[in-house]
Amino acid sequence: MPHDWVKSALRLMNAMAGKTKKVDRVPYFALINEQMLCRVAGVTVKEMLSSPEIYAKAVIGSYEFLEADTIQIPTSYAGPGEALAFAESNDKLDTIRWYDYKPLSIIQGAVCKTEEDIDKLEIPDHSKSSIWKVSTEAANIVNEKTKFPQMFGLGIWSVVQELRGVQAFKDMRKNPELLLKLCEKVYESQLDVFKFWTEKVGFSPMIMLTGYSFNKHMMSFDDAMKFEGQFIKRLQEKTKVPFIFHNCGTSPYFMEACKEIEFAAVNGSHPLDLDYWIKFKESYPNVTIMGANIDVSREMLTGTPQDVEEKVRDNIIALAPGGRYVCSPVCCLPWGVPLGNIMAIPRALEKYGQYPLKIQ
Amino acid sequence: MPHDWVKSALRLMNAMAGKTKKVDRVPYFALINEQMLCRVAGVTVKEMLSSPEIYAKAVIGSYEFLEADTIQIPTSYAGPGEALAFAESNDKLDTIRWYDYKPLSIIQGAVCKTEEDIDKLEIPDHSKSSIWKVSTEAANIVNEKTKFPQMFGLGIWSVVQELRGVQAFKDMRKNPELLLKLCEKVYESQLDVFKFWTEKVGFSPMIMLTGYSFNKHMMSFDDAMKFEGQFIKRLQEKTKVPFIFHNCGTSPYFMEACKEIEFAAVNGSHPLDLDYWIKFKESYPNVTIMGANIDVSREMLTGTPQDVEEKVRDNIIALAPGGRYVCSPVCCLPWGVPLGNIMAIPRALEKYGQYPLKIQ
Amino acid sequence: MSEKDNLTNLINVIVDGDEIQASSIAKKALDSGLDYKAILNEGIIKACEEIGQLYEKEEYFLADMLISADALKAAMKVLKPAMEQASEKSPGKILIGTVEGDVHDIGKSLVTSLLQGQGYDVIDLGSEVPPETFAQKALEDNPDIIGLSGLLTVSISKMRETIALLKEKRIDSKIIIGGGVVSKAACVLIGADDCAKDGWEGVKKINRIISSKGGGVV
Amino acid sequence: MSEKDNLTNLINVIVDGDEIQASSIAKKALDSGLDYKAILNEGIIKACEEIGQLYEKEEYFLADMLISADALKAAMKVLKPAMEQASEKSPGKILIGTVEGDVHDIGKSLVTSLLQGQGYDVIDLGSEVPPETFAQKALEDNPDIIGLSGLLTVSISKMRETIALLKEKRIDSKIIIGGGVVSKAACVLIGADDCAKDGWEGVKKINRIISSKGGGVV
Repeated sequence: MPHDWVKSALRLMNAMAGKTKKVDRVPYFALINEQMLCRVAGVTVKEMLSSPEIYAKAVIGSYEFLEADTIQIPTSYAGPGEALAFAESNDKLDTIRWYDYKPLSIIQGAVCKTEEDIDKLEIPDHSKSSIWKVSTEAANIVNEKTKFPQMFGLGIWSVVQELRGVQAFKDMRKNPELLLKLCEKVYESQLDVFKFWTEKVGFSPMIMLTGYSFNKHMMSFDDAMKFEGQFIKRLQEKTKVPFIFHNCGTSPYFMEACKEIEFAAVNGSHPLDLDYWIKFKESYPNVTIMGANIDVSREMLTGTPQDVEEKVRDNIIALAPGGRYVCSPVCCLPWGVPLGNIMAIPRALEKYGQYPLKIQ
Repeated sequence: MPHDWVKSALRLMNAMAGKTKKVDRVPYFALINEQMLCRVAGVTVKEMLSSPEIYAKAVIGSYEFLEADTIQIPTSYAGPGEALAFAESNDKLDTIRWYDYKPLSIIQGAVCKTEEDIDKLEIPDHSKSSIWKVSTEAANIVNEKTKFPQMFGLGIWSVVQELRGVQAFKDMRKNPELLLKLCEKVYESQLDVFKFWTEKVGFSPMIMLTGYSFNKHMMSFDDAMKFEGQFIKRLQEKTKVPFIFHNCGTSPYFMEACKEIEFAAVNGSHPLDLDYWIKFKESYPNVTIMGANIDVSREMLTGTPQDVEEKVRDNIIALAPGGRYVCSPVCCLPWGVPLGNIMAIPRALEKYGQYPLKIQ
Repeated sequence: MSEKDNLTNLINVIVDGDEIQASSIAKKALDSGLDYKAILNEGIIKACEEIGQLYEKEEYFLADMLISADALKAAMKVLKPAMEQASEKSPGKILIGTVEGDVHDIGKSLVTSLLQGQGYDVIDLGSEVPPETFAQKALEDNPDIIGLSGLLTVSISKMRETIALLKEKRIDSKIIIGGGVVSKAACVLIGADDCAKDGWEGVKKINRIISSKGGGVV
Repeated sequence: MSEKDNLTNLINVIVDGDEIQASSIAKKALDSGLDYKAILNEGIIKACEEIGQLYEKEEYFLADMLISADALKAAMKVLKPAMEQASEKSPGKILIGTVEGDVHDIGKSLVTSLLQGQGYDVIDLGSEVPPETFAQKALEDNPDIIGLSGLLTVSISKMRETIALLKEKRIDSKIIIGGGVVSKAACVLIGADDCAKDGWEGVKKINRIISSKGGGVV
């Protein structure tokens, strides 16, 4: 049976709007990165990124195989891909690492080692960036074949950390102005790549924002607001689309961030138990929870399909009433997680996630 | 629903005996190698081979996920693993190549470069071979957990070619006695590893014999008989179990071989079309056909799930009447083949493969 | 200034992350005839404890700890010659690195700095370290503890592979894995002795393991 | 012996795979004043064609072809100095190798020997050749044809990756993939110009491509 992407899009939209009467079951948001595409489509990362057609085919095949209700290409996110674009446009190709079956990445801190590197850092010309070329072309193919609107992703701290590495944290205390200068350049570049994406692929109905600094293990909430939050607000003013706030750190500032910045949804969970999310739902009834506590490095990694099924059921009982809950394992589905456990998620959604909910 | 391995074993056994009244549907024989285990279980080859528990878990999880009716560990075959054991016991560890997500192998021809290498070649002590230790222990765990009898695999030419490389073919004309000496040593080692396996894991109900020399692109049929066939006959006398004859070459000598050697089944197909197999079934009605013409490097690699489904249906129509047909893609399921196409096989078997057959 | 004042000062400047002052006050303390052991135990180690307490009270964050760790290292550098003269052994030898296929090293940097700042002998293999390198270095240096760091979820696989190789080579150093991705369940699964979700937890656990082995921070 | 007898003899010993005789008869023919072009076209190339015919009639198999190819190469070696003196160009330049992650090289060995035996300039990169090496060598040597060989089904992936890189670098050599695993469908999928299921088919197709380019066996 071919996958009905229009149905998936409506399921997601209505669930996020809390219109459970119009939703047949809890939607499934899968954050699939290059590794999972490699596993399902059987291609190498280089193969995928060598051709928009191969890339798009791998993406469509994988999302349909995994029975997800969302589809996006992993590099439609200005995180590591942006760091690569910076490396490309600043003649630091030697900082890039390729792997057969893992996302490519750059050596942390190698692009902006010195103060001078930051001063001289060029904003990438995204129309010349090889990674953005293949990403936008692949997204266009996915768009055309599925009619599922292609979502774009932004993030400030993710890129800052890739470019400046551990030094970024020291700058925070020793030279905050320098660090803010880097943040500002990353912000500019994010706006530019968003513009480029919009021109090439079309309007992104939502933006997935990876607020990686919003995590207690990274920094204080005040610092997160200073070095990322203020830029998020500016991004929102410029892009004017709803933001999904993503963080898969171990102690994310979800509640705190939602007080300061308006988000349509939060996506994250790593170590947070259901009580946190129940409280979150009470505090922010209009913010959709995507993910809750199905943890890729715990039950999905070490448990059985039955364990995963139970976890999905518990999440549904706690969070699905009234809608505004989207099931999603957190974070990306990595090597080590057996496919049997991954496929247990759509199975469990069919079993327990039908609206009106039978289990509560 | 947990996989019923006893049901699978009976399905296979009865189909191979032609007792279709006792078979619910065409059985599915999947030849899964390390790559596929990596994809489904999400582990690296080194990880798997570092622990019998991890290995067995990956094997069981993968075969159950793929809904196969057979289960065996890929290194329960004295092919490349035997070449490794030779490399180990002859202090040629530097000829071994490890890959993250591919079977490990040795550089062809590097172990027996010279005539002296052949003279001095030591038969491995299989109780000391690391690959055979982990393989037998993992097979034992699989045996215990599934109760599915663990099948062993043998082959002469496969090992000869790994050890001697391209030179083996030149020996055939220039120094056949030397080549036969090597074949004899490989034969001895095959018997020894079979004995070791039987002691550790138990009786193998059938043997998968990879007669790689029985392929027109490799050599003449007479040469195949001389350098592999005569040893196969001797292996049969010693092991006294039914043999499945495996060959995934482009022009295999299936008909010719079955005239000379008794096989319970043939497993192969690469480029052969259905007419060849229909004729084979007429000529050898008691020899089970495993595989026919579902080709991993054609429709499975480049087609859609629908293409695969049609191929399975065509195979069933042509070969399943009267039983003695086991569905199997040929050969190992590699990278490049999307999981969606692989999973189309069990789907199609449920749809078209029910006995009594509805499509004919 | 009294001995005690000197050490209180040392603690303060380390906690404040003032490298230059930390070095100069430690030097002054040594010159004033204070025993290096007193400076170490009553100054440096106390400072490290205080940094940790501030982190746990959420008054200090990664940025602050990294800077304090630099000051810690600066003070320790001053003590090193005196310690070596007295043939003082380091409290323990730690081999640390980010596993193959992972380039992230912020957590590892913190752990390395804090351990070095406490006088540990730390061999930092950097990032993208293959299993074979861990095994080879472990055989050469016989560390008390091997720390495997990784941020990416893919790294769990590589940690498991690395640990399997270490065990195959009969390396009996304690193995501790660290990074946002690790969980107790993953730790058990891959055969590590312990795990730490962040750098400070890693440092605490390493101190604990070394103490229980009879060594430990002097 | 007549000129014709000499050449017939040469063909016979090459087909029989007698390296020593092939070398000595070729030398005798040259010494007797026969033009190298005649020896090449009426002897060596004819012998190669006969080997191929025998293979196609299933009288010859891989073993026989490998040995004949060695004799072919031995005769060619004798002609080389004369050809170089006459500034005779090789019919074509071929870059060949087994792709990364694949150690199999029997098919590739046959192709290399048969091509060298026909006077081609063959750069054999060996087995386990990474995409980057193919690209780099192709840029350096500007071959007419690049041959990617592989036995394992996994190699399709690596062939596709290699071809993508060659195209990215705007290398316009014809690309031919070879090995038991390749099919016309796979060939189209990965963007190769042609494919060959065995060594002899590879040699034939290479000859055909070179002829159509106006070069070809002299």
